[in-house]
Amino acid sequence: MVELTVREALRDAMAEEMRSDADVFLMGEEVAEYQGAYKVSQGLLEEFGARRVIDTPITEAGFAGIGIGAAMAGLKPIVEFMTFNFAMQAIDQIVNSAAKTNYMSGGLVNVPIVFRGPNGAASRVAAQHSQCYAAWYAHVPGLKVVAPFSAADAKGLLKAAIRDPNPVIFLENEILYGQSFDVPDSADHIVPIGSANVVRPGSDVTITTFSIMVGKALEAAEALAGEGIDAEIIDLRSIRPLDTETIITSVEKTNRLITVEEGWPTAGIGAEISATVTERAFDFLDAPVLRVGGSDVPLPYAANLETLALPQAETIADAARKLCR
Amino acid sequence: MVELTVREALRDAMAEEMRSDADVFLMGEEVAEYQGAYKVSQGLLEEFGARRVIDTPITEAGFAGIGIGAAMAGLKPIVEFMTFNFAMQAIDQIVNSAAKTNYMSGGLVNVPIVFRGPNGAASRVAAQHSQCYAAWYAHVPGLKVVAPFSAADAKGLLKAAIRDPNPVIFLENEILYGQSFDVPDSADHIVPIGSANVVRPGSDVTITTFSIMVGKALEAAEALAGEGIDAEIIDLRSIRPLDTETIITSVEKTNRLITVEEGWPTAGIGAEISATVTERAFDFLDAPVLRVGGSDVPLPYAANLETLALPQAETIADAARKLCR
Amino acid sequence: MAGAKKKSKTTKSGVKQGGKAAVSRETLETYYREMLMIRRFEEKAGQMYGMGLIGGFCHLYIGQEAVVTGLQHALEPGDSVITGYRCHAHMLAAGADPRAVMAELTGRADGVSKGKGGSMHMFTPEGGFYGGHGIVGAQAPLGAGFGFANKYRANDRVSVTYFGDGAANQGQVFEAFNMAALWKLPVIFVIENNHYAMGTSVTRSTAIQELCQRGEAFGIPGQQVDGMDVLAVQAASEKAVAQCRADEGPVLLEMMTYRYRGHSMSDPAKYRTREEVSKVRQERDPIEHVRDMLVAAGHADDDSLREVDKAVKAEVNDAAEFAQNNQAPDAAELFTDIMAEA
Amino acid sequence: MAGAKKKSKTTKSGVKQGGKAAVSRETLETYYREMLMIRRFEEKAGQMYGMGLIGGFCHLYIGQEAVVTGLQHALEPGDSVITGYRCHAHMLAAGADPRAVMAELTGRADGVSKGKGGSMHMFTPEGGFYGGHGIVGAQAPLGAGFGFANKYRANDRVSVTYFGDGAANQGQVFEAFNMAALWKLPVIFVIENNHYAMGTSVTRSTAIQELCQRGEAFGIPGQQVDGMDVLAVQAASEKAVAQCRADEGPVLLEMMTYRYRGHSMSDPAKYRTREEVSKVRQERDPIEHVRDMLVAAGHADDDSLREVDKAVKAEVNDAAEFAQNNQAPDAAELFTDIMAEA
Ligand SMILES: Cc1ncc(C[n+]2csc(CCOP(=O)(O)OP(=O)(O)O)c2C)c(N)n1
Ligand SMILES: Cc1ncc(C[n+]2csc(CCOP(=O)(O)OP(=O)(O)O)c2C)c(N)n1
Ligand SMILES: [Mg+2]
Ligand SMILES: [Mg+2]
Repeated sequence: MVELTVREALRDAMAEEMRSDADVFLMGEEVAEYQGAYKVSQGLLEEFGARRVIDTPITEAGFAGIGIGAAMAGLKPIVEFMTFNFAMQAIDQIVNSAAKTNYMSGGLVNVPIVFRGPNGAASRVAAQHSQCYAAWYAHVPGLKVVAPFSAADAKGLLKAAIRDPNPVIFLENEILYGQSFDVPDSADHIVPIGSANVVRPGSDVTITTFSIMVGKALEAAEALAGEGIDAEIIDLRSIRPLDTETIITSVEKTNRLITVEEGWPTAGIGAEISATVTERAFDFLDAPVLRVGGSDVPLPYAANLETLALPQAETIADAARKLCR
Repeated sequence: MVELTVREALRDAMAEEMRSDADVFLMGEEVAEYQGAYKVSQGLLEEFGARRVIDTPITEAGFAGIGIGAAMAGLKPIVEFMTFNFAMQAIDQIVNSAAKTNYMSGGLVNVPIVFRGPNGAASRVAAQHSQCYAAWYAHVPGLKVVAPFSAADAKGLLKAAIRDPNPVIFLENEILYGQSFDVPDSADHIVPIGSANVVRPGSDVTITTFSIMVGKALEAAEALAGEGIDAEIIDLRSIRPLDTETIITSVEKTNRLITVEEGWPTAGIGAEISATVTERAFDFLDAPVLRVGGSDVPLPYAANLETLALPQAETIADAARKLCR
Repeated sequence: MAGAKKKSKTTKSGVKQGGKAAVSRETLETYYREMLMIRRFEEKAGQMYGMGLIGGFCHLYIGQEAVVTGLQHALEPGDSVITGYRCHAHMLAAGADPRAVMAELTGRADGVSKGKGGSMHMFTPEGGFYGGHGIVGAQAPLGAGFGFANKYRANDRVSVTYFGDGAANQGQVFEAFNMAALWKLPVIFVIENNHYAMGTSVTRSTAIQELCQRGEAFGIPGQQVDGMDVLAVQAASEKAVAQCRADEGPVLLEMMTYRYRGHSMSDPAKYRTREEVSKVRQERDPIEHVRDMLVAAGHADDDSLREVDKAVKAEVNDAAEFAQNNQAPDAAELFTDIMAEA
Repeated sequence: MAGAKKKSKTTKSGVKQGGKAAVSRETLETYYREMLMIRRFEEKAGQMYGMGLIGGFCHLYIGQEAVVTGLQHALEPGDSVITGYRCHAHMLAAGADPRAVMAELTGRADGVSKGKGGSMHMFTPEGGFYGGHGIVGAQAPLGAGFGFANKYRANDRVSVTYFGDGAANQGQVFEAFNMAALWKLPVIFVIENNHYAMGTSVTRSTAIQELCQRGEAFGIPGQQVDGMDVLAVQAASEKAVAQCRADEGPVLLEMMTYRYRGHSMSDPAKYRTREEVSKVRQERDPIEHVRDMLVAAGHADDDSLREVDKAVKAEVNDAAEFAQNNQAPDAAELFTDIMAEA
């Protein structure tokens, strides 16, 4: 094990895959000379040169499309969006050109590409820079969607994503970039897409969550433990495909479920999990599934309103208290 | 009452609002001289002239943005997308510029605009032309989202949408355009956004649905009635805000719920409704909520596969049989 | 073009360019047969649509045959081609089996896309053709991406990226232009200017109708070419291909052409007069043009041409026969090909 | 420009254009005060950001003051202005209360957007300013939409639509150009070319750096203007405004300017040398330029200028004071303004 920040883990994942596969390259705004707007690509230009680490103009539809075309031609592009908010400019390419082509071509043309970048709220960057796209992308067949929390998962999942022959949406979190975790010290460390991780076993209530909210859920679990509520925390890691087996196994044990996400609740990931568990483990539920999500508002800038708008450890703990009463 | 096709009802709604409010105009591809790609704007150019019925180049981001700017300036644009698939090109404008501005400006700048056009599958137009966007738009605070089934609702809701001071996503259905319904014969016929409609009362199971699937659900209810299953069909009409009161009242009576939609199931409207009902009426549910949705695949072209991919009356009836066994 | 910084010059060669070099009998015969094949294939597709054997949208290429035929002859194996939904002809030009193309149109198991794509979504990677895309303009960055891949691999392959006059207004086309020029990607952007985007004529979609100039501000030289003259198309394409292979950056060709049929099978085409259409058919038909050359040079007469026509028709009829009788895809296919396997 | 069909000519007037007409003392004094106000305001915002009183992204306008100042003076009530996230100066130029602007930066209840928008999202419809938009390039169609509304209403108001050199590559900008030219919308597109988009210089984002030519292919005449010379800006703007008011269609102005600070507060700006920045500051500073003119003409001396500075500083300090002490928005505000009420 080595201690790495999420930022370093992501960089290492890219560097390792680029070393072992000459078809892998990175493109995006400020990824090369600037070393990444959030310094995720630190050092890559130096190691791999301008042929494989490519600064683009601010034209998301264009360079996403170029990446997809290059992937159709057999390369394995990593396309960084400075944040996923800007990927809305390119979402037609992602959905119509990347996600649907393998199917539409009867399997003749696949699109091995990774779209990555920070997703969701950062710190006080307001409504246009803070949207969580997990639910939108999870909606779309033909995509895989992952959203790691720890550096180990960030690295292992990104390597899996780069090797995947399909388009993968890789949702990072800006606030997590600087957080450190233990990471297996091996270039073979891969986390397969599609498996959730029980990061805290517990018996009273299952909490499913992903990305930065895993940390908040763990905090909540600490507080709850002191009150005699033993929460099991599932880090989904993969949003599509969703590891429903792990979730259902847990609910069969705890009989209670809270879903936590930072994004908007309506037709969100929590809704999906609630509906799935209701369909498949209805008789195991002792109480209604509760959803904790971001407030149903465009994210405000003011510090106090932002804090109120996003789920906090306390919000999660409160939901558990309510459910386990 | 007069009998009108959905196509005519939509046209009449626009014409009436344009007659009574000089700030209302229609823009989009082929809306003027061609009379609409699906002839929805038949006759409008003739009546209102090229100043108010405007053909655009094929540049969705551009003309959606122009519409939004004009709305910020106080006009009341109706922006037609030839289909909502093409609105993905403009979705950043719709979400970031239209939905979020009232909030970001602290209420100083609102955006009274309607985005309308066919949504979902038509007949065998394959994956890139058949996506249902109800779940995506419903996810976003700052938008209203409606999806009428009948001509009466199409007319009443479109008039309400045009008068609404907020951005409204108006999801039509190409196959419904030619279907006829009774429509109140009055320019005052308005259907307020946010209210569902129980189109068939029943006692055994609640079926929530919208748009073209209302017809399929009614068909299914017919079949079920012969088998002693009395289904209550709720036409949601408005997807955001969702009329949860009507849904819950119904579930409290029937104790069973099936959600039906044409779109993909993951994080769909069915998921939202299932989660909401589970949260708020858990104790009234005698069985798990079942979701019926489009298959989780990009829509195929082949006739037999397309039929399999989309919910049919039989699919819905089967779900009800399963649930009411 | 000396370098990307130099302002590129756009030339408008008009109708006569290219068509003057001596062309062999064999070449002319090939063009004739290939263009006729496209036309007859499309006519048959139109009939089958009318009979309900083909569904959804179906965009025919009739009238534009010279463009894809002339261009394809400037290419070599390893070059790639991409276009929009009006793609049957591009498939045939890329060497796809007419049976499999027609079976895709009928949505059957042995269609090129197993019946899942239909008229708008066909691919034949073997022949270097990568679709068949339904979103207007979206193929422009994709095609630039093929150019990117070639540059990345430092081979001398080119990417031909077709789109329409309507698509030429789409923002992402300009984004693709900018990056293609900045990175000197070997891409030939081809505007198939058939004067209409659905019901909107070029004069109604833009104030400046010289679409060949659209790349200038980014450093892409443009050229207007008579797209009804297969020899002019071929000559201009050869030049463009050579420029790309020599690593001199992207080129924009505006092919002036015309579609005889409606935009798709459901378009009554009331936005233009019958006279307009028949004038083009009579005066500029690309197939008649080659036919005339063949006859004038003494390479062909009515009889020999009738033989060609017969052979082409037989092939088309065979494809149609196959496509009608081929079975529907297995129900299980609904859930295959969503994801590629590693 | 005689008509939309005629190819528009782009002029590059360079550094000296416009600055030669006799300018009154009062005008110069006004420019000086207004530009200084912007600079001091931004400096204060930078300090407050450093103190943690302002959060998120904060993009300062320091160095570019002449652009917004010169342009605003060509406008009249009823004209509208829109820009991106670098918008504090545009707010002040539009007459917004510095207290309310600064309180928005600190995210407080009496901020112009009630603290909900922050640095990037400010609006003052009263002053004709409509934001304050965070998505690069998205304001271009929006600004064209204001032009559309004016044309629709057949008034003679103009829409000024600012964006950056980086934004000038965005596809939707060209879509807006095309429709603005096609419909002859009264829009002045203003590229604030400060040579960098974040860390990417114009030379690295496009092969052809004459951004003023970007509208030509659509029929929009362009002009390069010395954006460090408020008089040049004002003169070019007057001309552009007159053209729009006369219903002659859109205009593109490329303002050659420079930002002294990093892209946002978190940018170390390693992509350029200190020397590059200080050379511009020394040789082309827009405020010094007016100051020199005032002194040379005998309209001002060190003392009088010091008075102006003092007054400006007092106003800025007052705003800062207000913004620091203003209360946070009420928690209930989280759920207001999601929807406008009928
Ligand atoms: C983004 C988008 N908008 C609208 C459409 C609907 N549409 C399909 S083809 C077409 C016209 C395109 O015309 P052009 O680019 O000239 O190509 P042509 O059909 O003439 O070959 C339109 C509007 C679409 N498919 N995609
Ligand atoms: C669509 C989009 N992509 C990326 C960003 C991130 N971003 C914000 S400002 C900026 C640079 C813009 O540069 P320019 O247009 O030159 O304006 P300037 O900042 O110099 O005023 C970038 C890349 C964004 N906000 N929107
Ligand atoms: Mg065309
Ligand atoms: Mg800049």
